[in-house]
Amino acid sequence: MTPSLDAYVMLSSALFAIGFLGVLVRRNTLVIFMCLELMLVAATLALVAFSRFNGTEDGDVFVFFILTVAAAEVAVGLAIIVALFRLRQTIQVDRLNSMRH
Amino acid sequence: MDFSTLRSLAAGNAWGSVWPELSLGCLALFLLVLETGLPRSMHARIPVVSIAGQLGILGVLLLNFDTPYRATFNGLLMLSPQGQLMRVFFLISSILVSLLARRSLPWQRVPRVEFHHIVLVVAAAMMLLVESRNFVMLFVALETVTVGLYILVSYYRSNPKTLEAGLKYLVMGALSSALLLFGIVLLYGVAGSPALSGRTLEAMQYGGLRGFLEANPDNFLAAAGIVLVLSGVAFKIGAFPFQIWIPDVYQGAPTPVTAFLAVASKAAGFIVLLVLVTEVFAPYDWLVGPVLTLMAAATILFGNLAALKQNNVKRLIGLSGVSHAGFILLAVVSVSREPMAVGAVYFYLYAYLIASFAVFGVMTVLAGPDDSEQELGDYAGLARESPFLAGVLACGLGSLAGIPPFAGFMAKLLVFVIAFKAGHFGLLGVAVAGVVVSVYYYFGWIRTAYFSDEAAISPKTAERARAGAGLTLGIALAALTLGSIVLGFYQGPLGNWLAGH
Amino acid sequence: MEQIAFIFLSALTLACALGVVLAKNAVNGAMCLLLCLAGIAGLFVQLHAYLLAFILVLVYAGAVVALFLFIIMLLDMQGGQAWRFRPAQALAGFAAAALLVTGLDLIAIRGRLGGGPPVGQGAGSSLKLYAYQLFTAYLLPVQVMGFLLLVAMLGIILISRRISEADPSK
Amino acid sequence: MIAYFLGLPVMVQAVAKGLAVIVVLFPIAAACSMAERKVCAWIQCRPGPNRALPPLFGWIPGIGILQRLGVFHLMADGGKFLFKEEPLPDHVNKPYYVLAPVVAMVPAFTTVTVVPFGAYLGSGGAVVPLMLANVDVGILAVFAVASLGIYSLILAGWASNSKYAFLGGVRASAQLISYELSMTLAVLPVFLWVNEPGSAGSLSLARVVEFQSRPGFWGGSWFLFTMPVSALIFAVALFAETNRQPFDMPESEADLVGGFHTEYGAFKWSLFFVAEYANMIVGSAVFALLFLGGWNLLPWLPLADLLERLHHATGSALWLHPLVAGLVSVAIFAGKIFLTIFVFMWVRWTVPRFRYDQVMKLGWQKLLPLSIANLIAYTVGIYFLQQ
Amino acid sequence: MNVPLDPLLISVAAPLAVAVAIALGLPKRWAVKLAYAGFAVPALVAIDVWWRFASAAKEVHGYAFLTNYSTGLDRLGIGLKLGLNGISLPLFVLAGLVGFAAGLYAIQSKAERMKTYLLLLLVMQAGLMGTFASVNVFFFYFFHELALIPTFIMVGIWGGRDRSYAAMMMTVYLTLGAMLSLVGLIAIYVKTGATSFDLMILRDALASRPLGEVTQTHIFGLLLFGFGILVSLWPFHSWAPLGYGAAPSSAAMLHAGVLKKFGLYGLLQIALPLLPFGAAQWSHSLAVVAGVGNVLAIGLVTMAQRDLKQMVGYSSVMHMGYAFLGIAAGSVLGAGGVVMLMVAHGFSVALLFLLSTTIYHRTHTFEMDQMGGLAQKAPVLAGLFVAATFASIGLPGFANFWGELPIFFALWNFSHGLTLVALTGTVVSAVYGLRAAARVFFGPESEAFARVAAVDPPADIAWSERLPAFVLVAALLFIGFWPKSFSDGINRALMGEPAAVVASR
Amino acid sequence: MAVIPVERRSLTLVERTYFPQIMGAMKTTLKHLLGPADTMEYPEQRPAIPPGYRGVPTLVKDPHGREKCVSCQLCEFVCPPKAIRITPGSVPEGAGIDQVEKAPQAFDIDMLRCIYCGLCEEVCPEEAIFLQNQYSMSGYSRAEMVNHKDRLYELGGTLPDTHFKWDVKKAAEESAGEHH
Repeated sequence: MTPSLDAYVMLSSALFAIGFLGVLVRRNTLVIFMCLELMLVAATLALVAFSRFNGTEDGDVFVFFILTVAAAEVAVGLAIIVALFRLRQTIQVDRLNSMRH
Repeated sequence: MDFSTLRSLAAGNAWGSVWPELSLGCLALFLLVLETGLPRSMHARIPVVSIAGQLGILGVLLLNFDTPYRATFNGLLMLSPQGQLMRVFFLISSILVSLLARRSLPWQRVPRVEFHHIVLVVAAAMMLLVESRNFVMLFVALETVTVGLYILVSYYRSNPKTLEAGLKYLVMGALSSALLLFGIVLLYGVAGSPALSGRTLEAMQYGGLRGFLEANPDNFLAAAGIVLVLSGVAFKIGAFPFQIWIPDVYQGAPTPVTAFLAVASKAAGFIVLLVLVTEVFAPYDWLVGPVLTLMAAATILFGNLAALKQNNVKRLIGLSGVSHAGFILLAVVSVSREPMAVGAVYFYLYAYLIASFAVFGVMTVLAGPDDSEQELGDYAGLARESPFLAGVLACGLGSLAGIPPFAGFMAKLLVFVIAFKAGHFGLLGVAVAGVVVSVYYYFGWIRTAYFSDEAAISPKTAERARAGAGLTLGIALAALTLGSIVLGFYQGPLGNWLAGH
Repeated sequence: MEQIAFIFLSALTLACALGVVLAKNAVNGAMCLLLCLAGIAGLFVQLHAYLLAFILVLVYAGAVVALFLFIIMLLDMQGGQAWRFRPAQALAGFAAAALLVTGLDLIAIRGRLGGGPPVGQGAGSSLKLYAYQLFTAYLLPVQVMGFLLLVAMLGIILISRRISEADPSK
Repeated sequence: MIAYFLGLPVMVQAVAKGLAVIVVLFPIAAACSMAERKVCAWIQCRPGPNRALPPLFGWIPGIGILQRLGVFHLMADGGKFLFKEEPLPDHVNKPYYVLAPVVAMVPAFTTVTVVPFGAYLGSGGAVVPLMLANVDVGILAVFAVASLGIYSLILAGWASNSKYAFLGGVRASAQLISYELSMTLAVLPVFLWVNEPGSAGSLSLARVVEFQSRPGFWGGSWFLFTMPVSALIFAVALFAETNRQPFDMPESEADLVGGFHTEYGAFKWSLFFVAEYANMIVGSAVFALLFLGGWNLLPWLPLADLLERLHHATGSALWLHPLVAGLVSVAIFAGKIFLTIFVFMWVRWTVPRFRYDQVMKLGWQKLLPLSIANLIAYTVGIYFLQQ
Repeated sequence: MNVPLDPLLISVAAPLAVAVAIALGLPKRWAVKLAYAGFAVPALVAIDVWWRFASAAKEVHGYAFLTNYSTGLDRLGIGLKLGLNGISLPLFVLAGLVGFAAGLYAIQSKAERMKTYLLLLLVMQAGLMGTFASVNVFFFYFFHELALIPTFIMVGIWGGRDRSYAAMMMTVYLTLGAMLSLVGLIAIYVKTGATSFDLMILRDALASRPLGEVTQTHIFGLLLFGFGILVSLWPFHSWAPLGYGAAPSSAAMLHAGVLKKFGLYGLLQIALPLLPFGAAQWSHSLAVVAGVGNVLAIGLVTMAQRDLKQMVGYSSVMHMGYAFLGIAAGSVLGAGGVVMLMVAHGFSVALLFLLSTTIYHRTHTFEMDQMGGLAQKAPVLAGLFVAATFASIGLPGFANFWGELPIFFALWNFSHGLTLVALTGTVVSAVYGLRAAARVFFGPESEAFARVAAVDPPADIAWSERLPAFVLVAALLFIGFWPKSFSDGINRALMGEPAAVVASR
Repeated sequence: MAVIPVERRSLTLVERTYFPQIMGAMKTTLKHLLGPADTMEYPEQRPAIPPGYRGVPTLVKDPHGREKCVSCQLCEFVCPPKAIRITPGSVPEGAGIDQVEKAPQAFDIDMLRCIYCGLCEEVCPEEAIFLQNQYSMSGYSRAEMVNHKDRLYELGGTLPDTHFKWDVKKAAEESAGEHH
């Protein structure tokens, strides 16, 4: 007995929602990034499930692009974080407010 | 899978049809080659190569402007007159950004060639973005644009504000990408579902999805997907609930990049939105319409009210850009009832391009090394130091405010006409209020530049103002000003196009 | 059998995802993310997307999370800050939680896609099919992706290079 | 018997396979550590460890040779690691500190499952590879799982809460990530060649061997000869990936005491040790499969031919029995692995350690461009070859 | 289409061309010389056109000199269509002459940054000519804004007290008005369904198929408030005295004299003929607001003013009340009176602004308490000022008389009470006008003025100031004595639709 | 001293890959690998001790079995690490060395401190202390590593002493009167 498509979609939306929640509530930029990754991965899970259950192939191909993009995004993000940390000694979002007057 | 189908699939890849993007990419690579190949002393010339190359591409593009509607790359892309128009748009913006960067980069201790390289790549990706008719292509192009912009935003990395802006932009951009992505996934999944009628095997294609949506005009998951996709795009254009990143990022980013973000990135977002709304989500107008309407109203109000109390010019221009996004949204909202709105969006974008770059040009010239700290007060008495810059600034701001004889007026007029035709009276009221409020702060800026006593201008700013824009940038700014005035009353051959073909 | 595996993997995935959000220490968060990814890779295997499962492990688990850990350690955030409740955050959290619950509810109640059996294998199961898709129909995005990676690489080098080394004359 | 095995429930099969791996790999890894000491000694013109002898065993004839080879040292070491007091320093992050050595074992032992270690002749003389899990994505699986090895180093370094360990962990992770790139790129030409158009595309390692067993010049020659640059890059990257000298910056005793395992002792330390050797074994196996023709004895002499000739020469049909064939192939393959491991050790005691910046420079500025150029060259070359 | 010889286009293009030339960096000597031409050409064209109008070939709705230039948006009904009818002609002439006067006055004034000043004034002049020459509603609006922007800038840079605040006030108020009227115009454009901004087409379309009554009421309301704000309809008038008080004299002359008439002109030329029902719906409220608010309340406020320029500013607001009353009356008579009043008021208020600045140059203050007895030192100036005051009160012999009189008659038919109010207003205006003249020129010399005069003995009005003043006075007298020169055309133009208004009531 | 700058020869392309060098090194190590071990298997095989070897310090007796040390304590004085401790005592009756006033009651050399410098041997006027061939000293405790007098003599044994100091002295003493 295989799990149904609904189960996969539910799972991936739950993951997505958890990631979204994390982005909203966490203040540590690194954790925020992780939560963003979680959201992207949730999307890939749904894609693969849809691909398999619907018999369409584009979804699987899309996963490749998503993973690549996610990796690039993380790399750039971490580079910025490190550079910023060098200058400011913090990566807490609420302390990054030099531009509020 | 046998080879003949493969060959036929591969044959769809008509590389010639994306020659502007290709040549931009090659030009970008060529810059890197030059950087490694040439001695250090010659590096200062490389930006010139970049600008000359872009001008060349622009020239060829204008000569070969006419393009029929034609799908290419197996339906990933759609070539169209609008696409050509946007290609020109992005090329002009990238040329201007390169010009501004040539002015601004020497003040910073950062490498220069890479900046131009990234600008070129981003411009090419933007072209692909607006031409794409497939969600995979859309996502890839969009991400290329955003990743490029992440780097450009945080380019002046010795300035913590710039990096902070880059980080904020990155987090927000990634969040919006994720929302967009999940929306796409939901749409893809629903559209391919064998359990539903109108199921399509090409769920990533706009056309296929459209067919499905028409067959199922009230599917819940599809609606959820559409809302997510719309919010993803709304992030990119800075529409209301998703505009929070704008002021900080605009302030922190290098001024040329701010211009790029404000103009080209936003335009790309709008064209994507327009294409989605007209070509894909049309059967869900019951959902898209109200969502966008609310968004437009809130965007106009928020942008203008928030801009009122800003003192930093980049924040000001950023928030005013939010309100412009609202005006364009007004046209997008109307598109389902009034096809002429398409032309209006394009015209508005062009008017916005011309005016914004004029303003950003002046900002760049006056910015100097610490370019995230320009206050309104720094412009006091600009007219006395440099009448030319003050004139350009005034014309740009006038156009942004939507005052005749500038192109901005024409753009707003078209939008209003269309909104009226489409019957969005409430939105129109909001928009009118928005214009009046916006005149207040735009005029406040002009007032500072023109009517203040000369004592207020800081010596350094004054020095930069007297030094002027330099020949090339000066010509560009003059051309922008002229264009903004001429387009205000003479649309010439554009006219028919605007009126809806 | 598959059902049990699915339940196990999804429970693991969800628990670890929550772990990422709630972990006080960023290192714990990263490890949770790693486990979560492993769970998803397992789910991929269940969906017969072996190739994607390995790519996921290779790219995400092998590189991305490692990078995260690396940076966390580099910045030495051992202390870490859990999320303290402040009004604005509480509001955001509440909104997000509400969104989560309603979203899930809605998808559960209204998003029924019909419990049909799997129709196809998906391209992720066969390497060859996958590669053909990438290099014919999706060749253009692949090329664009190349530019994306180039730009990202350049950018990372630029941003993380020490400022003192930047040649002002350049 | 095979049929019986295949008839067992999947879980039991998996457990059995896992146990087999542990039972086989653990001693081999341990033996390698001994071998290392002996090789080191020989290179330094010493006899090496040769003293230990369990009490009361001296009377067995011939045991002296085993004693001279230091076999009992191995046992003594194992016993010592097992029974030594387990230190758990107070300042460490305990869960991760304990977890790290366990994590180190995972990739080492998991990758083995997709590595074929021999072949037997099935019906009709077809060569059937022996492996625990025949997956389509073989090499990808190896790389994917091997890349997880980094976590043990990072965790060990970080959890130890000591600057030596931390620096070691950081160095190790950076090094691993850096060299993974060139390694993957170096392997690509091999698979490009193997997966010629029209063939069933596969990343399986067994297929690479099969390709190298084909008749004809290109088929019969090992990839070591046709792709020396790839082989070189792969080998160098392998050294770096396994943290072997001259790339053992992460644990360089001179400046970091012991790197990431500074704070470890007793059994936990031995796990790292075994994992390192297990990694080496898997790496050598992959190298042998990719570039040294796997279980073929000599270039242009595939296993099937070899057995056929032996059959003709001796007239005994025994050579064609699957079991014998399997044993022969496993022996050949094991020989190659040991040879490769020997080279590892040989290099270790020859070449001095790099400086860390040299390691990074070599990885990013030399190997990576070289492997890219290599890939391009072979892509073009293979294209013209197949025209 | 004889492009180069089209007088209307020339009247717009000439000042613009001079402005562009100055902007491109013409030396000051040449700039000034060229500016004379820039101001003179429109004036000459205006006179020429006026001269030829009666005999010119008329097309539908009484338009003459029609030319059409495509700007690319023909399909949206946007194009540069120039032409004049009986209503626009007087205003066109007004614009030409007042512009000429203001230009002359500006050129001889010793303003700082003369080139920029002239440039802006020239742009303004071009905009004014274009506004009244445009048949296309889009360009009508466009040229108005073109003329408006220099006003803000001129107030901001060359203005007097509170210039920055005044400029801001003006900008926001006038933008609000302009936006409201723009929305109204768009509404007409869309609702008519003719897809054209061409006034002639709009009229044709609406004549055959009028808009619904509710729509008309709404749109007229928009236009009324939009244009009303532009014309300083009470209670949206507060920008006007402030702005005029601060504005440099030439700008004030052009704005108060000509540009402000845009709103009234818009109501007359566009709103009334296109939206007759709407006009009828709004007429009562408009009349009450204008009568009580503008005429009476502002009249009393004007009386309380001590600052000469402010007083002139307020008086102009008050006189606009008459114009509104005339429009509200809704008859050909009233409308014709409004046109005459617009022209007359344009000349007279421009003259008043000019003269008050001239006075200022002699007294160095605008406070009337600190003046007195200037007549002895500057008799010609005194004469001119008294003439201007008489004109503004509406005494016969001056053009204003022919404006106010028909309005009163028309108003009498409309409402007796308001007529009385309006007449009271006349008295009020006579009081403050004459009192001002008396305070400034006659009576004993105030201490302050004596002190000023001792340092800088005031001369009589110089020729450079006299010439523009004479032009204006001449125009006032000419119309005062020969009103038929304009009224014929006005009446012919108004005969069509406003008659329908009357009929519909 | 003149400084002569030496131009470093730039490496050739092949050399820059370091391959020849590495290969050369590998060859060398291989040679050693295959060659015989240079070490000796110690307990079974012992190295030949060369003459003059400085081993463990020991006390010696003369060929007549008499104690040579006179407890002058020069060695204790000169010993750099202060490894020697001597407790002087009177000479027991009947030792056959009546000419001598003192003999060591206790003579300890702490081998944990001894640095095998040989100064004690050098300084000994009576040639009683020698660093001999003994090189292996081991013990299970610190106390064991202190060589007492007995042990020292046990290690030192008797040396073939040809000039019989005590006898010469005795003879001199006996014949002293003859000359007077």
